[in-house]
Amino acid sequence: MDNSLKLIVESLVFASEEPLTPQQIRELLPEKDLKEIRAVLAELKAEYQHMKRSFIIREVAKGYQFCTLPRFRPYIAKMLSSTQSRLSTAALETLSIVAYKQPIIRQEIERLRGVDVGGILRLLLKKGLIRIVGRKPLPGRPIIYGTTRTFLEIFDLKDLSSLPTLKEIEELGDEEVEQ
Amino acid sequence: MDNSLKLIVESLVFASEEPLTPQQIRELLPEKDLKEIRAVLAELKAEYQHMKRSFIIREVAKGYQFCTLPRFRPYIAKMLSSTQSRLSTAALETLSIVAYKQPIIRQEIERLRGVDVGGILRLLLKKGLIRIVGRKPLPGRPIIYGTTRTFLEIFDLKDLSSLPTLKEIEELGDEEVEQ
Amino acid sequence: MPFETKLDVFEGPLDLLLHLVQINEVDISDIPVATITEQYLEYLDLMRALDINIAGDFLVMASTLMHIKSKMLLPRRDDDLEEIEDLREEIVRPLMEYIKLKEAANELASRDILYRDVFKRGIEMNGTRGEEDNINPSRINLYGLMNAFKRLIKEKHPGAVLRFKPEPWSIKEKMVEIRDKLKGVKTLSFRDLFAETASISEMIATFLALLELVRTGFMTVFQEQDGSDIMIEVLTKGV
Repeated sequence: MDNSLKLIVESLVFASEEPLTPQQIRELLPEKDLKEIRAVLAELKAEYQHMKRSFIIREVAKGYQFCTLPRFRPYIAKMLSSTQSRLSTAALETLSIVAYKQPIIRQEIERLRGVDVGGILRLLLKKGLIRIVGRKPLPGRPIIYGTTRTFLEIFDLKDLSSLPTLKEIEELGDEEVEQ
Repeated sequence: MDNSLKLIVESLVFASEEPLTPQQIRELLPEKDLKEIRAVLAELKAEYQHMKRSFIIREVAKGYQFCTLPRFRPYIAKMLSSTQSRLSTAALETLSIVAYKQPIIRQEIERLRGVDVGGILRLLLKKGLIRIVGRKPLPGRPIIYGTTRTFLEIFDLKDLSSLPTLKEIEELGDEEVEQ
Repeated sequence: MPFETKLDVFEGPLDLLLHLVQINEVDISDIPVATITEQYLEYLDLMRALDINIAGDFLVMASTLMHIKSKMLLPRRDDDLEEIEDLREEIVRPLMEYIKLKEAANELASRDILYRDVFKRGIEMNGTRGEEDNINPSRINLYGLMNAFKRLIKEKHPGAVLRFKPEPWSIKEKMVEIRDKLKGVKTLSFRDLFAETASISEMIATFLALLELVRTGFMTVFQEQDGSDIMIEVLTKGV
């Protein structure tokens, strides 16, 4: 394995604010091919997994990103005096509808939740968790919503297909009712 | 050496936006004394020095922080300049005028913003967010601006008609839903 | 007011219905409509008695429930049974979907969420980019763009296109915001402090918050020389 390439890739992932994709790295290192870069990223990820440090490389939003392990949360949250506002249950429910049913229009979300979601959509847009995908060819040309890359990044998802399938959830749902 | 303390301190230095001083760390870990924390920081610094990775912990005037080694600078600088994902308020405002009111001439933008926008237009042109669409048949043949394909890509828009209207933004309601 | 926060736990009719199904420990596909309807209406009465504003959605569900209940009380013919089943479906299906969606939301909430459970490397944003637009940079997203435009229109053409409800700005929130703004930077210009304020009431709240921060010794304001920008500086390391 090309050790210098590995360190260059590591430095890029380390310095990047967003998860870095193999493609983005490739653009910075035109003489390398995507396969090599992918291999190096996988190797780095495995290395940090074994190193037993306080942070690892995780694969989110189709890219790679350094982040701390969950068990250090209390200390870091205290340090950052977590001004990050948490999402309310209502916001989380709306977000999951968008995630699972996208592309989706507001009216459909409201049908599923049974309540108005205007303010929540606005909040989710503001937080960059959902985005406007386009417009539906219906009267009034309603806006279609979908999730963003930030959504994947925040919720530790590699891509949309790594969302737990709705079938699993259905089973869970039944259990819930039975108990 | 207390290994768990070491990792906690490491996670704090990692997640902090600014260099961390032993005193600041102590405030977060009141049961530890300053001497212990100083020793752990020194040990961490030495560890990274020996690990031969692309980054180290360095001691700057204000405290300890992670930073990449100077030899990776060219790659990182290239990455940072290509993934510029931030704009000043003034730039964003100007861009929003071009987006919503295009095709538009500079004079009109300045009327809306109330200030000179020459520098900002140059910046937006340089970033490829706006383009020169043509010239208006008016005295002085002023330049007409419009947004670019890059603009659509960055804002994740399928086409300009997907840009929400002001009325639609308003219809999303207030932010009071936020907790 | 304290009643409102205590009682207003149900997000909507489905939320209330699900709660009733759960406390009655009944099978969702075989809801005892009469009992549930009764309890549902009791809850609405309680809300009314406490002067809580009942959203229209709650009433729509109430009428559906009552409709089913009345159908079930009437003498039945075969097609009545079918109609009752259809009506029940109208409630059961959305309720099933609602449960699914609640599980999905729980699933999301239980993941290692960035900024809650795990954290990225803290990157100093100011001065690291060396670009001319580094002052007050905000991350590009569509919401930001939309908001920027809305703000401008509001400032320059008040009342023209839009009507705005007064926004309740709290001085306390503004104090937190000012402190956040000064995180990672030594000083901030007075002008930049107001760069993003959208309304006069917000500006006033921001200004009062600044005065409070200065009074309590968190910050100080100074001027390099007469006529130059007023600068704000943090004195103590904020909490």
